[in-house]
Amino acid sequence: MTEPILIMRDLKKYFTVGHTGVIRRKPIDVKAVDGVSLELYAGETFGLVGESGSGKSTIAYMVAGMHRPTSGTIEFRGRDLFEGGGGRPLDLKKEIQIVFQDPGSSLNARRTIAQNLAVPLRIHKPDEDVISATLRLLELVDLPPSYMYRYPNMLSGGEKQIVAIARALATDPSLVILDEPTSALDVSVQGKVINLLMRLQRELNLTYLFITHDLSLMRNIASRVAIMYLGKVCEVAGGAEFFQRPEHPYTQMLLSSIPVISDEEEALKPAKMVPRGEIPSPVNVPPGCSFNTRCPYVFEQCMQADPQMIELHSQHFARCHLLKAEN
Amino acid sequence: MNLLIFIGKRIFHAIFVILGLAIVIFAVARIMPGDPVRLAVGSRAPQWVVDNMREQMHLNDPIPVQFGYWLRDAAQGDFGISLVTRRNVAEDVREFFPATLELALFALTISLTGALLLGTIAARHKDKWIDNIIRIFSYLGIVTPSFVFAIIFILIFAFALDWLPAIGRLSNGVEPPPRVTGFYTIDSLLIGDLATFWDAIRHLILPALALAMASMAQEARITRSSMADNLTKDYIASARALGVSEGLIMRRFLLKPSLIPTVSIVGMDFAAGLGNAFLVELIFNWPGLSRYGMNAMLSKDLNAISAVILSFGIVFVLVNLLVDILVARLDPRISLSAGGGS
Amino acid sequence: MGVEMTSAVQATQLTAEDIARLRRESRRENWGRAWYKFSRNPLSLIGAGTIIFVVCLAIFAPWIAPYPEHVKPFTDFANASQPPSSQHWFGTDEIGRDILSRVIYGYRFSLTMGVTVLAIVVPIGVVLGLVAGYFQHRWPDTLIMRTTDIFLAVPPLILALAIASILEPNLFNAMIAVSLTWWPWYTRLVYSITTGLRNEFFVTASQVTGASTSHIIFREILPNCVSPIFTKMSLDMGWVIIIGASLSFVGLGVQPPKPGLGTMVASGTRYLPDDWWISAFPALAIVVVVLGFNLLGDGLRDLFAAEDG
Amino acid sequence: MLDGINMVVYPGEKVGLVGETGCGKTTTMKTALNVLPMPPGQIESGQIHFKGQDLLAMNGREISRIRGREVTMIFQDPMAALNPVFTVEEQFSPVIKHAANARLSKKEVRARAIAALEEVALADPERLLKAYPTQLSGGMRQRVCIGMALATTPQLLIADEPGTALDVTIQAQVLRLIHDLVEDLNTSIILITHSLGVVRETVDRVYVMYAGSVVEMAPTPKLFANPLHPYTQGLMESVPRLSGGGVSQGIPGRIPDYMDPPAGCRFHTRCPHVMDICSRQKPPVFRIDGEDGEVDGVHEVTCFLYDGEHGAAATTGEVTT
Amino acid sequence: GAPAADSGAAADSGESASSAAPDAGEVASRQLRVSFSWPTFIDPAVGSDFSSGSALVNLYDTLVFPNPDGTISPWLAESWETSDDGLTWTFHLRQDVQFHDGSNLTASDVAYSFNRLQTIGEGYGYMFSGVDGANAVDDYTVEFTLAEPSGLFLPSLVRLYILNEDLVRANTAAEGSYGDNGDFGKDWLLTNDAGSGPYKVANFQLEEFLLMEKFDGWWGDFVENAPDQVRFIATTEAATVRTLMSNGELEISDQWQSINALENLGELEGVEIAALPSFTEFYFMLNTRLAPLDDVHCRRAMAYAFDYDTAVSLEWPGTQQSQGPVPRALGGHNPDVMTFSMDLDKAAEELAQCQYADELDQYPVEIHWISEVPDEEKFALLFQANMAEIGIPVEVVSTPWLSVVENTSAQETSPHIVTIYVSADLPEAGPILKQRYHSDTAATWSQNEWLLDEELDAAIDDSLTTIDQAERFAKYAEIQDQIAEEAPSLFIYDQVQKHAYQDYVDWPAVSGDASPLNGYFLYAANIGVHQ
Ligand SMILES: Nc1ncnc2c1ncn2[C@@H]1O[C@H](COP(=O)(O)OP(=O)(O)OP(=O)(O)O)[C@@H](O)[C@H]1O
Ligand SMILES: Nc1ncnc2c1ncn2[C@@H]1O[C@H](COP(=O)(O)OP(=O)(O)OP(=O)(O)O)[C@@H](O)[C@H]1O
Ligand SMILES: [Mg+2]
Ligand SMILES: [Mg+2]
Repeated sequence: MTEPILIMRDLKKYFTVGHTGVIRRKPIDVKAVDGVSLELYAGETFGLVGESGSGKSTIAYMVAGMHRPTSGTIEFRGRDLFEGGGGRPLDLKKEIQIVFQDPGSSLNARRTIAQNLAVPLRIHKPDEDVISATLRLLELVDLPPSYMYRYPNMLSGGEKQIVAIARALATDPSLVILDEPTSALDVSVQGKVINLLMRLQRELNLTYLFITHDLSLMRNIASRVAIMYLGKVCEVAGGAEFFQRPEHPYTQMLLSSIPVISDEEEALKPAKMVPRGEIPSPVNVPPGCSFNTRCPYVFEQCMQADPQMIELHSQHFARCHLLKAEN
Repeated sequence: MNLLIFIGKRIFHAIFVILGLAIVIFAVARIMPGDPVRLAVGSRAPQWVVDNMREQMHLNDPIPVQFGYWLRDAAQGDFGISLVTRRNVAEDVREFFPATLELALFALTISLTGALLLGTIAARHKDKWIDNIIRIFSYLGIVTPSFVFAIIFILIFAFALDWLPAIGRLSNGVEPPPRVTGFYTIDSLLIGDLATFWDAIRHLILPALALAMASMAQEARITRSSMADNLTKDYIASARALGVSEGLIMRRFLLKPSLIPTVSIVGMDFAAGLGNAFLVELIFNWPGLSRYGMNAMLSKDLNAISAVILSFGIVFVLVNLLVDILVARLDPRISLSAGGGS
Repeated sequence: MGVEMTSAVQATQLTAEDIARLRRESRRENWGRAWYKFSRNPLSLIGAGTIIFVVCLAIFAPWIAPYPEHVKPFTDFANASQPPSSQHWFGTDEIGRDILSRVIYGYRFSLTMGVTVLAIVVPIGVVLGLVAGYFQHRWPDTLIMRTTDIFLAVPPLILALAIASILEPNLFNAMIAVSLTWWPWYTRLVYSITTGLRNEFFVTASQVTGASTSHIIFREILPNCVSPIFTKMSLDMGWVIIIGASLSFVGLGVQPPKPGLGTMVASGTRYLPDDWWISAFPALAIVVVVLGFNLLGDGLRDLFAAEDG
Repeated sequence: MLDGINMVVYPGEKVGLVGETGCGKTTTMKTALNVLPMPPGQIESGQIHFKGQDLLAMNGREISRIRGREVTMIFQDPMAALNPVFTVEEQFSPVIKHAANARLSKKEVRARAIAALEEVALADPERLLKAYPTQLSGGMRQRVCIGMALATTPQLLIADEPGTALDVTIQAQVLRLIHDLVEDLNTSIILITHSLGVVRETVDRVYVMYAGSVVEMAPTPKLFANPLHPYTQGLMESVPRLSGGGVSQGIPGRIPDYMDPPAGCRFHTRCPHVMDICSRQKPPVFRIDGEDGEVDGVHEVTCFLYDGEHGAAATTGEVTT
Repeated sequence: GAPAADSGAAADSGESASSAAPDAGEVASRQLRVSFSWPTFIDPAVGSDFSSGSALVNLYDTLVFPNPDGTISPWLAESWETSDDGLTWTFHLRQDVQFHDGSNLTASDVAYSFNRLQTIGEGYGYMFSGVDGANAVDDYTVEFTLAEPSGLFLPSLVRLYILNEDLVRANTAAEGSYGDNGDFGKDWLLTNDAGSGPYKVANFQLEEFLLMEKFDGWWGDFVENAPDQVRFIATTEAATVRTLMSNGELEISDQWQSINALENLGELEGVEIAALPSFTEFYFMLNTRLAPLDDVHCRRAMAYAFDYDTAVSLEWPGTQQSQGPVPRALGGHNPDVMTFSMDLDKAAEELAQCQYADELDQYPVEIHWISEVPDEEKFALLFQANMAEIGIPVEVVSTPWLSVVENTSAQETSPHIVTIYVSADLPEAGPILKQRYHSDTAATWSQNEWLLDEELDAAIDDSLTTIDQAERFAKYAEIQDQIAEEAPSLFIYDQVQKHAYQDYVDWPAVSGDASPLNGYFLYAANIGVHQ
C-alpha cells in the first residue's frame, strides 16, 4: 500500500444548537463527529457508511475546509489542513474538492453550465483560456459542448451531478470527496455516474472519499470501508473483508437489513438480525457504547465504558466490548 | 414555555425597535429647516415671545442635549406643546387616538372577515366564474388608492343613495357618550345608549370600508392561494384517505394552516391601513390622530409630528407583536424552534 | 426534452465561430421559452400591454396629447369645467384645461416617480440585504437588519408623509421621502433569499474552491435574487405610484400647475359631485397604470415560479 | 399522465408497485382513493372498483364510508402526511371516530388512540398525543402514520414507500411492523416502492410501472427469475449487487417528460430492442404465462417483443388498455 | 398642578355633556350652527384668526363695541376720558356685569386681562405694544398708560377681552413659562372660557365642534329669537357642508367655500348666499428689490397689463377691484387714489422705459400662490397669461403657507411675487398701511415688497400718532397716493366674505348692520333664528 494521503487524528466537531435555561445558560451541543481517526491512501476509494446523522458529511466538510474541527487534526500529505488561524491556502483548496449529494442545489441555477464551471477555472487556472478549458472539462465527462450555454434546470439530475463532478475536477485535485453523489438519482441513472467516476479515478489517479448509505454500491466500488454510528467509527475494513466478516453488531444489523434482489446475494448477508430501537438523538448520546440502545448483545459494560478501537485482523478494526484482537 | 420564551424575545425586540425609532424620529424632526416657533406664534408676535418659547423647548441647546431632554420627556409621555393646538401633545394624542384606533380596528374586522369569506369561496371554487369575479375584485381593491375609494363611497353611498353619513363620528346634535375607552361604539354601549351606538356604527362604515378595501383584497388573495396550495398537500389527502369528513377537513385541517400566511400579513396590512388613514380621515373629516397628524405635518408642528409617528410606531410594533404571537400560536413550528437561534 | 447527445465532434476542434453560434442559439432558445411561457398568461400580457401603452403615452406626450399647451401656462376661463365631449374626451378642469392632455402628461410624473424611487432603492436595499444575509449572525447582519426593523416600524406612508412634509413639497423631495421608507423592503427580501442560499451547495462549492466573497455575493447569489427582485419591482412600481399620488393628493408631491395625477384628483374633489370628471379621470388613470404593473408582476411571479419548479 | 393502468388486488394479497421516481406510482394510488387534489389533478376516464363498486362514480358521502374504514393509505413522506399545526391527538381522533362509525366518548377515543400507538411500538403514547409532528423523529412520524392507518382496521392498505425516507435499518423495522400487523387482520396490501429489493422481500405479486403505465406484472418469484420487459431487465441490471462485480451502466437516456410523453411505447426512447412499431403504436398487454381467472401464475407484459408478428413468438393476451 | 387641571376639565365636560342632553331636545328650534376651520382658540391671549375671533366675541365682553359704520360705542365701559397729553386713558365700568360663574366683573379683572394679554404676547397682543400698563383705580375704574399718543388705542380695545381673574387663577397650572403666573391658565383656557359674554362654552370637542350656550345672566340685550345654542362645526369640506346645509343641519357656512361650491349651495331650497363686505384685500406683492421688479416701470407695466376685470369676474358677483392699498370698507380709505386698469398700450409704454426692457427673458418672474388656497392658482395663471402678452415670462409656483412665511422672512429668500389676502384687525386704514409697507414689517409675510422707505415709515408713524380722526384720515389718503404711484403691489380686489345661510336666519351682517371687523358678523346675540 502507498503512502497515506490524508490522516485524521481524533477528529471532533461539536455544533452548539441552543442553550439550556434562561438564566444559567449552558450550550447544548450536537456531537456530530466525536473522535474519529482514519487514514486514506493515495489512489484508493475509501467508503464511509452510516445512518443519517452519523456525521459522515461533517467529516467531509471538515476535510473540504467548510468547517473547522473542534479538536483533532487532519493532515494532507503531511500538511496540517487547519494550520494557523486564517483561511486555507489556495494550493490546498486546489488539491481537495468535493461533490455534493443534492444535484439540484450544487449548481447555480441562474448561471449557465459554462459560468458554473468557470468559477474554479478562473481562480486556479488564470492563465488558461476559460472557454477551451470548459470544453475540455465537458469532454472529459462525456457531455456535448452544446451544454455550455444551457442552464442547470434543463439538465436531468444525473447530468447535473456529472457537471458537478466536472467542476470538482476543474482544479486538478488529487483528493475528491464524494458526499452521496448518487443517492438522489434513480438506480437506472446511477450506473452511468458511478462508471464515470471510476473511469476518472483511473485516468486522473484520484483518491476518493466516498460517502454513501447504499451498502450494495459500496461493495462494488470501495477498496476500504468505515462504518459510522453517532459520530464515531465502529468498524474499518477492506471492502471484501468487510462483507465477508462483519464484526461489529451494528455492521451485522446493517448488512442483514439490506434488501437484495437475488438468492445468491441473500446468502452473503449475515444471519438475519432483527433491527430494533430508534437511533438516539445526537444531542443525547447515551453513556458508554453509543450503540447500547439497539444492540442485541448488550451487557453491563456497554452501559458504562466506551469501547476502544482495536485491530482485529490486519487492517480490520472494530470498536466493541465483545471483540478481542486475534493475535 | 417555548411560547413564553418566544414572546419574551419579541417584546425585547419591540422595545429595541421603539427606542431606535425614537432616535430616527428625533433626527427627522430636527433636520427641519426654519424656525418652527416663529411659524407657530405668527409673524406679529414680538421677538421675545419667540425667544421665550425656544428656551422652553430647549431649542437653543446642542442637539445631543436636546435629544436627552426629548427622550427623557418622551419616556414620561411628555412631548411638549403642540404649535398648532397649543395643547400638550400627549393630551392631544390621548384625545384623538381612540378615534383612529376605532376606525382602524373596525376596518381590520371588515377586511379580515371579508377576506376569509372571499378567499375560502375562491379557493373552493378555484378557476370557476366566482373565483374569477373575486380575483377581479381583488385586483381592483389592490390597485385603487384608498383616497379614491373614499371619494367613490362618499359619492355613492352618502350622496347618490343617501344611505350612510359622509363625515364625522356622530351625527350633528348627537352628543358623544361619556369617555371611557374613547371608542364611541363601546362607550355608548356601556351606558346602554343604543341610538348613539347605531349612529356611531353608521358613521364608521364608509371610512372603515375605504380603509379596508386594499387589505381585504390582499388578504383574500393570500387566503385563496394558501388554501388552494394546502388543498394539494399530502396531509389533506391523507386525512381524506383516512376517512375524515370533508366538512371537518375544510373547517379544521385546511383552515388553520391556511390562516397562517393571512394572519402573518395582517400586521403589514394594518400598517398600510394606518398610513391610508391619513388620507381617509382627511376626506371623511374623521377627528382622529391621523387627521391631527396630517395637520401637524402640513403646519410643521414638530412636537406633534414626533408624537404622532411614535404613537403609530408603537401601535404598529405592538400589533406586529400580537400578530407574531398569534402566528406562533397557530403554527407550533415557530414557537418550537424559538428555543434556540436568534 | 430536446437535449441531443450528438457530439461526434471533438470539443477541442470547435472554432470560436461554432461557440458563438452555440451561444446565440441557446440564448434564442432561452428567450423563446421564457416568452412562450409568459405569453400563455393572458393577464400578464394585458399588464405588459398596459404598461407599454402608458409608457408610450408618457414619452410621446407632446405628440399624443390633443392640447399639449394646456399643460403649460394656460387659462381659458370661458371653457372651464366642461363635461366630456368630442373635443375634450375627459372634459376640462376649472381653469379650462383639457384633462386628457393633463392626464397623459401626468403619467410622466407618475412614471418618473416610480422609476427614480426604484432606481434609488433597489441597489441600496439589495446590496445591504446581500451583505446582511451573507454575514448572517455576524455584526453586519445585526447592524443592517436592526436598522431595517426600525424603518419598518412605522407604516411607510406615514413616514413618507412626515419626511415629505418636513422638506419642501415637490416631486423630488417626495421621491426622497418614499425612497427613505422603501429600501428596507428590498433588504428584507434579499436578506431572506440570501440566508437561504448561502447554505446551498453551489455557494459552498465556490467557497471551497476559493472564490472571493464579493464574487460569491454578486456573481453567485445575486443572480438568484433577480427574479424575485424583478417581480417585486413590478409590483412596487404600482405601490410607489399610489404613494406618490397620495402625497400629491395632500399637497406634498407634484405641485400645481404641474399635472400630477394625485394633484389633479385632489383639486377635482372640490367640484364633486357635479363636475365629477375633473377628478374621476385622473383617478382612473392611476388605477389603470397600477393595475398594469400588478398584472405584470403577478405574471412574472408565475413565470419565475414555473421556471424554478 | 397516467395512461391505462389496470390493477387487481385479491383479498389478503400483498401486491407491489415498483418504478422509478416520478413514474406515477403515488398518483395512481391517490387516484384510486379519489384523494387526488383537483386541480391540478384531473381524471380523464376509467373506473376503480372496490368490492364491486366504482369509487370514481361515488359521491362524497358514499366514498367516505369506504375510505378510512375499508381502504386506507399510508403516505410516502410522513412529514408531509401529518398536518404540522395540529397535535397527534387532534389528527388521530377524527380518524378513530370515523372508523368506529359509532358515538364514542372523548375518553374512549383517547384510549383507542393510545392503543394504536402502542401497537406500533411507540413508547410513552400519552405524551406523544400532545406532541406536534415537528417534535417527532422521522421514524416516529412514520409509525404514527401507520398507527393511524391501522387503527381503521382496513381491508386494503396502500403503503406508499414506507420508510424510504429513513435508514435501511429503520426501514426494515417499519416494513416488518406493517407485515406483522397486517398478518393478523388478513388485510390486502399494495406496497409502493422504487426498490426491487424491498419488493422481492415483501410482496406476492409485482406491477412494474414506467412513465405512467404498467409495463409488466408477475408473481414475485417469476419476475425476478425471468423479467420480460426491457425496462424491467434494465432496472434489474442497474441494481448494484452485494456479491460485487461492478456497477452496470444502467439504462441510457432519461425519463420522458410527462407533459409531452413520446408516442407509442413510452419506453422506446431508451429501449435497447426498439423496433419501428414501438414509436408508432402503443403496445397491448401480452399474457405470457398463466390462465384466465387464475390468481397466482399470471405473467403479463406490455411490449411488442412478445407479439408474434413483431417479435419473439408468445401467447397473445387480450388487449385491455 | 397639571392633574388638578386635568380632572377639572374632565369633570366639566362630563357635566356639560349630560346637562346638554335634555336641552338638546327641547331647544332644538333655536340653534345657530356654523361651519368653521379648525383649530379654534378661545383663549383671548392666543386666538386671533378667523374662527377664534368669532368665538371670542361671543364668549367675552370688551370695554367698547364696534359699530357697523366703523365708529366705537361704549360697552363695558360706560364712559372714558383722556389726559391732555393723550397718554392716560381712564375708563368707567358698568357695575351690573357678571361673569358666567356669577361673579361680578371689576376693574381688576380688566387690568389682569390686559396684563395677561401683554405678557403672553400672542394673538392680538401685538396691538398693545405701545401701552405701558393698566391698573385698577377703584372697583369700577381702570386706567391705561400709553408710551406715546395713539389714535388707534381706542379702536384696538375691541380686542381686549375681559377674563374672570379669580376663575383663571383657580385654573392656573403652577408650572409654566410665565414665572409666578405659571402657565397663566393657558392650558385650561384652551377648552374653557372665563368670560362674561352672551354665550358660554357648553362642550368643546377638539377637531369636531365647539358648542356654546346662551348665558341668561348676560347684562346686554339679546334680539328676539336669539339662538339658545351656537355650534361651530369644524369642517370646511365642500361635500360635508353641502350635505349639512341641505339637511337643514347648518345655518351658516364658512367663508372658504369655492365659487363652484357656493353656486351649488345657492341652488339648495331655502339657502341664500351672503356677500359681506370685509376688511380684506387681495394683493400681488411685488418684491421691489429683485430684478426686474426693482424698476418701477416694470412694475407699472405689469399693473397695466393685468386683466382685473377677468380676475374680478372669477370671484363672487359683487366683488370689486381694489382701489389702492386699502380696502374700501376701512375708515380712511382714499377713493381718489390712482387705480390701474388693463391698458396694454400704457403697459407697453411703461415697459419700454424699464431698464430691463430688452432682456426680459433673462429675468423670469416667479409668482407664488398659496397651496392651501387652491382658488389662488387661477389668478396666478391669469397673471402669467397676461404677462405673456407683453413679453414678461412668468413661472407659477405653488407654495405652502408656512414656506411663504419662511421665505418672506428674509430679503434673499423672498420671491418675486406672492399672492396674499391681508385683513385689517382694526376698522381703519392706518394699521394696514403700517402692516403692509412700513419697514418694521418688512421681514414678515405681510410685506413681500421690501420698500424700506424711511420717508414712508415716518409718514405712517406720524399718521398713527395723530389723535384727531379727520387729520389722521387725511394723512392716510396722502400715504395711499404715494404708495399707489410706486406700484409696489397689484391691488386685485376687495374680498367679499361669502357665506351660504338659511333664509330663516335673521342675520344683521347681510343688511350691513354688523361691523365688518373679524368675528362680529357672527355676534350671535344679534342674530335671530326663526325655526
Ligand atoms: N451546521 C450544523 N449545525 C448544527 N448541527 C449540525 C450542523 N451540521 C450537522 N449537524 C448535525 O450533526 C449531525 C451529523 O450530521 P451530518 O450531516 O454529518 O450527518 P450525515 O451522516 O451526513 O447524515 P446524512 O446521511 O443524512 O447526510 C446531525 O445530527 C446534524 O443534525
Ligand atoms: N400536484 C402535482 N402537480 C403537477 N404535477 C404533479 C403533481 N403531483 C405529481 N405530479 C407529477 O406527476 C408525476 C408522477 O408523480 P408521482 O408522485 O405519482 O410519482 P412517484 O412514482 O410516486 O414518484 P416517487 O417515487 O418520487 O414517489 C411526477 O412527474 C410529478 O412531477
Ligand atoms: Mg450527509
Ligand atoms: Mg411517490
